Amino acid sequence: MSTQPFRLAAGGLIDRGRALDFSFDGTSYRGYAGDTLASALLANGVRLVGRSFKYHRPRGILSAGPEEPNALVELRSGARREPNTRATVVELFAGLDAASQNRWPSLAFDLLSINGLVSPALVAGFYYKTFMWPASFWEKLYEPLIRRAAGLGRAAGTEDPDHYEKAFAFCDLLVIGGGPAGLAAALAAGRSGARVILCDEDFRLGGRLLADKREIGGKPATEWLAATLAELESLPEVRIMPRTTVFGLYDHGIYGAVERVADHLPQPPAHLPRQRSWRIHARRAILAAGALERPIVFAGNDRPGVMLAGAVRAYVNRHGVLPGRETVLFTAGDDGWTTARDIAAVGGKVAAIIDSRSADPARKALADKLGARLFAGGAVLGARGGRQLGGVTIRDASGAVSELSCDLLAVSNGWNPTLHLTSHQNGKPAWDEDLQCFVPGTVPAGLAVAGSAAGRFTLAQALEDGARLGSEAAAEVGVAAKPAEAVPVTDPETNGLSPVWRVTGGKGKAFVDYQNDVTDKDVELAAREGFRPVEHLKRYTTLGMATDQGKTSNLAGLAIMAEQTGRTIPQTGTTTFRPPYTPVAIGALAGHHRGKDFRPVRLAPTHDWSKEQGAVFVEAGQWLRAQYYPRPGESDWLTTVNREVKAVRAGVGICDVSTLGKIDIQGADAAEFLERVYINGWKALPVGKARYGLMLREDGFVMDDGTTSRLGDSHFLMTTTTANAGKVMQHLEFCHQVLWPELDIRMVSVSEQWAQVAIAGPKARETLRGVVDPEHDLSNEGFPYLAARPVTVGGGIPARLFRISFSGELAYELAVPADYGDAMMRALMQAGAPFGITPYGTEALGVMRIEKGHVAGNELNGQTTARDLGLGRMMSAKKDFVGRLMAGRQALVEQDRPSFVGFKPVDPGQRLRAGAHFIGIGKAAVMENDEGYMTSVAYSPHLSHWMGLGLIKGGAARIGERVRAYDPVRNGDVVVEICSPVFVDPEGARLHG
Amino acid sequence: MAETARSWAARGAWAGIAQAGQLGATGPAGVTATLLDGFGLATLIAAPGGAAALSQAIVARLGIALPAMPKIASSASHDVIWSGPDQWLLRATTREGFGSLLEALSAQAAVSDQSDARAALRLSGPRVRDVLAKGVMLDLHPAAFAVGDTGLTSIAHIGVHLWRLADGPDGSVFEIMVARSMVGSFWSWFAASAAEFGCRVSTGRG
Amino acid sequence: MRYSIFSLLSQTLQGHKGWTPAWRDPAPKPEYDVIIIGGGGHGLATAHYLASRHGITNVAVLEKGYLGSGNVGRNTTIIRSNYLLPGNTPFYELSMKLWEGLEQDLNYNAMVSQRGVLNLYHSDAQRDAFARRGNAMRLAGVDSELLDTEQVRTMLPYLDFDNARFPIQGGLLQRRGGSARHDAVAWGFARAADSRGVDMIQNCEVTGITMSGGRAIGVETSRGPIRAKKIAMAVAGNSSRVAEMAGMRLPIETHVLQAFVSEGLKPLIDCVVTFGAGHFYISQSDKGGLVFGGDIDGYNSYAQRGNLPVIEDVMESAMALWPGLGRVRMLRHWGGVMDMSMDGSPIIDTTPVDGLYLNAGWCYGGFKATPASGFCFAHLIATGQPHPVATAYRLDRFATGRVIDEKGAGAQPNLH
Amino acid sequence: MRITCPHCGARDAQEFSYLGAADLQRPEGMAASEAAMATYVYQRDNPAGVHRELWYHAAGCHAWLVVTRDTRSHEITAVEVAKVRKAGATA
Repeated sequence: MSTQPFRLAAGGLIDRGRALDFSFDGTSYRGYAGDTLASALLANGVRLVGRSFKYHRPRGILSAGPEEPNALVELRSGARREPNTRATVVELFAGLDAASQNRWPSLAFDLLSINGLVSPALVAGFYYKTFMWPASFWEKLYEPLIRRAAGLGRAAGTEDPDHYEKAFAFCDLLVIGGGPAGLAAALAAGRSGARVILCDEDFRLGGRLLADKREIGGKPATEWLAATLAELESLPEVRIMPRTTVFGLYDHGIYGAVERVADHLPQPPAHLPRQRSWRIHARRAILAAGALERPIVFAGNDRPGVMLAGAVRAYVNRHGVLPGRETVLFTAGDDGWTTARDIAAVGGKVAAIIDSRSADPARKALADKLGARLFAGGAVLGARGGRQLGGVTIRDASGAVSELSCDLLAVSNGWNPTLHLTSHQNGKPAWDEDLQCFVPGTVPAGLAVAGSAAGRFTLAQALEDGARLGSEAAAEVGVAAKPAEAVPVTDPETNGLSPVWRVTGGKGKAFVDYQNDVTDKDVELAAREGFRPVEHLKRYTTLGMATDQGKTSNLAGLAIMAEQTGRTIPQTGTTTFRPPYTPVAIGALAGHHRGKDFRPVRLAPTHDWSKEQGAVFVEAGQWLRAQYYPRPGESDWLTTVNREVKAVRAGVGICDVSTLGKIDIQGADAAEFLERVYINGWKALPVGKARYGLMLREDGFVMDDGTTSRLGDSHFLMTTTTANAGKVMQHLEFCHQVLWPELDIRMVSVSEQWAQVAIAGPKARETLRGVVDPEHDLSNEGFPYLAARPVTVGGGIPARLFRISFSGELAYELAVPADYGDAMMRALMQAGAPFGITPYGTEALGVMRIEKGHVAGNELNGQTTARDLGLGRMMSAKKDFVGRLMAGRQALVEQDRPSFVGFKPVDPGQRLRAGAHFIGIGKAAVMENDEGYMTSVAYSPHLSHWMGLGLIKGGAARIGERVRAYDPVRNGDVVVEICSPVFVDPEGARLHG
Repeated sequence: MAETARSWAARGAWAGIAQAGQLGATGPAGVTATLLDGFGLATLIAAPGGAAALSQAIVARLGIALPAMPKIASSASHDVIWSGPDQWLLRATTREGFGSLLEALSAQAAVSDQSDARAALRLSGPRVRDVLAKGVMLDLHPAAFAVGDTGLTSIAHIGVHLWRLADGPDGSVFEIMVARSMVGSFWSWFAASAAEFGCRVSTGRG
Repeated sequence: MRYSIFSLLSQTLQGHKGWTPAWRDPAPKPEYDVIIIGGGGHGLATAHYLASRHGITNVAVLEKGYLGSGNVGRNTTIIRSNYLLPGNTPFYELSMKLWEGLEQDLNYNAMVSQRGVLNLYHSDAQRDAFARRGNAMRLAGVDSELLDTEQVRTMLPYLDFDNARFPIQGGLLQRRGGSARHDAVAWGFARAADSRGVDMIQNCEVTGITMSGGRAIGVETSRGPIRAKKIAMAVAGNSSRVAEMAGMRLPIETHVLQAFVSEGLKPLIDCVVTFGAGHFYISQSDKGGLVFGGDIDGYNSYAQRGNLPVIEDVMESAMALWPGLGRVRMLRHWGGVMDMSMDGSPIIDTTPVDGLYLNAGWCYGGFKATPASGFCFAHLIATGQPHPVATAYRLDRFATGRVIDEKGAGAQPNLH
Repeated sequence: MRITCPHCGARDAQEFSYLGAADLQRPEGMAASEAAMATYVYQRDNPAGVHRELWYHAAGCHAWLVVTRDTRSHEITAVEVAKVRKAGATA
């Protein structure tokens, strides 16, 4: 265990009483509670943390926040491995295990760093210009090599063992960022009673107050921070959410946020998710996300040890780590000097200060006081060193070049407002010439921007903005706002800045985008080749496209392009940002919905009974339906299905049909309504009878079919297919509410109320007789085909009985209230036992409907017309109905449209498959000879061969003709004979039995 | 609907899905869930222009008026719950006499029995809103969703109908109704969401 | 200048100082033979093929923003020709063949990568529907293979086979499908067209279509009026807006489609996979980012951005397909606006307005069509006749009923 | 997006399903022409700007709504109940 050589003896917001052991690349280290992985690595003197994307250059830690482009690691291991994790935002925990990435075999010795040697050729867009010859080499050789080299970390790939949640929140005011501006805003609004949510991505609230030594009201700012947090926590309508990143702004005041519930723990405790994604509905929001510091482009600016000055300050003041023995400061403004002052305050050595601005006596005096050499008007030309910064080459105001040795170079070039969320709704930031940065331009309705995020960089401005905007937001949402109290900032603030976008004249690569290895030369090349619009620049060079989304690079890239093309920065373009603000785990946004919980499953009231019977279930849209009921000794599903079919045709079987959509349609105009939505007639249907109905979409193609029964003069019960139940309901509501609101129609789905079972087979009536109460006449005369009437069962339980048949057998459907579904199945099994009653599933159901030539989902595929399906004659010519006119269009009535017939193999031993296409015998298997396709097939135990339904040009006129059923994707090519689609009992004798 | 003794055993929507006991975290339960069963439920839809007459009929029979807004109105034995324009759910705590009530009302409304169509759950406890926030896309803050408010919405891709009843001994009380066929998936969401706070599950009559 | 390994090495020795602009930046001339409205993939491809195949070079491409700023720069880069209907399959297969020779044709590496496109199926009915499509592809001379569960497992062992709500039963694979580098496609066509004299005019927004006697004779633009003998629209996403300038309504709605990319990762997935039980597809780019997407948001929008419900739906499907993606982070998401036609298929046709040609209705499938769209549109503009593989893409097909509805969803764009 | 259902209040757009342009008039009756019906079924204004469109509150009260929304900004300026609108019009 190392001794944390760079840890200061005292100070910092860390808990030195809680040491945390962790490992990086297999070496063990120790840090403290309150550390980030980055601060703990720096405390231990670890400088080299990663390798860059393209050139595999050694990289260290640049920042102390979410903008980090360099220090990306693989965190955790095994199934919990998280690639590309920014060490600067990882909260240290005991046992943390991290590894460097994008290097082989090791971080210190990375073979792909030879890319650096050929790097002169690997300029922006080089791959567009080469790898074209010979053509076959691209995919065989070049691309695999590129792919292997590209990418950063390694994803686990295997199932994520943690779980995730979603949550929804509502508030008057969402405050994004818990720094001084955000805290002041939350306090102002919270005190007035508004419902406030305050989110901060950090695990500790305070923002820059944690990193800077400031005074508020004559006392250390940390005291104000503590008091403010305590008050906020006491307010019942204020919710403070640390470790929560607001990542995106969506329409109408909806914000996406992700809460890292357990990422600071080795693994989530029982009953807690790893992360939770929030959809926050905010009437108002204040963006107080602060600002991100800007690096300077100069040769070697990526050496480990080159660090943002504000980050150095954060490590010193917040984490008690001084990440260098000998510091050089390169600054373009006053802010950098604060870093020098803070280093000196903890006893660190500031060897030199290079201030790009011209000489100034006050600065000279301050440098003297700090014991630092001052190079006013100077610049850092280059940084040297490999895995660790060794020194810098500087140019003074006179142009003289000299060398300084140092192990830490703090760079200060001003800050960019963290305005990302303001551009998520297509808002464009505006250039502020005075501040030399982009500030929020068009800001979405309901959002205000406070403090540094608005380009108001001083602490006084942050506190003032927060208090004012917090009060205003409270007033806007109608809460009696209390006037915000003025909180004086009592230490002096200066904000002078004259930014330096790049320093030319150094040796070696000068990086604009660290993570994607985009250099200033790449930007120049883009300019030379005409990729001058900012989007071309980004896309051609990949500037800003890495995991940091260009947080530290976009502006410098724009500035260099501006310089190259003789334009100003705003003329060159703006920096806009797409959501998310920082990358978001896919699992968090999926929440609970994965595996079996991906989508809800619907179970019939008879499900448990079917399970008890040994059913195999199949996904049928949202439902799980019994597919077949295997019995011991049955070798395959076909054996089982054959048995079930035979049992039905020989005796009786039962099959759950509860899943069909059932819509109660009442009202004086119910019959008229059905006339308009179905192609066939309904007004003449007597009460107590059912009828098959077919409905079209308005474009003339078939939408759905089903049996609808008239329960009363103005009361119908419509059934829909299982798959289309929801769609049909919506369609009917459209027809009623939008097209014909004048009709008295009252509709509601009753699908869930009824358990419904088909009882089919010659013994169906006898079976039913044992279940339906005796006073109901079930004789053929008393309850004829298509009768549909209420009955009672089980001694007075209200039920509905329909004499309808999908199987072609004597058959009924019996519906009982769902609570009795289970009992119904048991009662039927008992009543049918003497006849060998057999439960059957959707497979046997399918076999029997194919044997009878009934159309189902495979035929009702949205591409077929009523005529195609042989149902054209159902279309009434006497009334208007949905789809009537469009069904009459030229192309829908052409004679050679494929239409519905049956098919049987000429060699009865051959198997048919749905999806095969029909080709004339002796014709070439080409598209021009395609005559149609097989829609459904099944093995008929009745016929002892396979049979098929399908659509073929010429249809019924070709019965008796032979064609090929061509199925090359399954190596099938079977000669079939076109036949009637009704394979069993074409006269319908069994139906009426 | 059942009014006389039957030879068939009824099996409620929760059967095989959930049972009494403790879910998730141990210790004092943050949420209390009661699985409701045995209630009568029906959809009533008024004829065009007939809502007032229907409401009068309900007042006459049950002493409660049909809410014109998304609200629930309750008597000791019945609730009427807004479920769409000119549409309500009528709930009775017991199915005794429910069939004849529906028959009587069918002159004023399109009546569809839904007694077996829904599973219902009553929720209370100090963390009840935190659990619901994991699925409900409505603002359930006491000021935004008052006692007697109801909403049709969805949870975890499952359509639900929920409302807030008068506060009980452990604070706010909500009831949720969900389609019977989806109650298994609903319970999977609920159990996962309530586990953080611990949930005591019991059974009761609606 | 010709691009090759030799030019690259030679420029490397000169510090890359000798590269010249990929295209000129000309001012618009007062008149052209052909004006193409829209400097996206299809417009640029049309320009290239007009110049290279038909010798028509007095052409201007008018782009309101920067070249490639439309959907060619916003899509998920997938190329495939796995279509069902005879109106579509040969067209997309022509496109695939053009992709296969694109780099040599353009002297630009668009990084066409035939890694395979695999559509997963999750039920018997879906299998049979895929078989129908796979067989139709074979009949049209397109490669297709129907895989079973075990074959899919061998290819993609980390998918959720064992705990899935909708278990994977197999897939339809087109090995020749894959992806291409989207921006490079636009740039390659632009550079090739420019080299033959086509004027690519950026920041030039068309604000009106000048009519004379029922004929379109020119356009008004933000850079002044320009006359032309023929005016060709290739502005998918905005087709209705431009058509309105000529007094036309189209069978099109504009919808937003979102797309996503993850952080860069080491190679993880070697083909394009589509989930058959939800709206989701995924592949991995040469740079290592997982590129994925799902369904359209489902409402008319020109806003080029979408909302959380679809984002969450995509992530749920991602996790349902591949639970190992849980800790992979989504880096960026964005939206593009598309012409959603009433049958889900495109339009390449003349219009009731003489001299005005229409290329529109690409739904979310425009990228893969880019070469063939340009090829066939150029053919139509140059010859006045539809190209043989694009004869079905008529504007009057909605009136005649000759719709090309791959999904059978009917006249509702947000269901296609 | 949030849509304020006149019945149910402000809800996530996720609760609704979308159909498209709201002001198309279906040619009714036996006298309607095929051409007029084809126009109704297929042709759209598709404006970039204010759009009146139909949304169905599928997860809520099952009402069809006419929402006035700007297709460039997604801003919603009005929501009406379709049934009431039509009933109020001169039929």
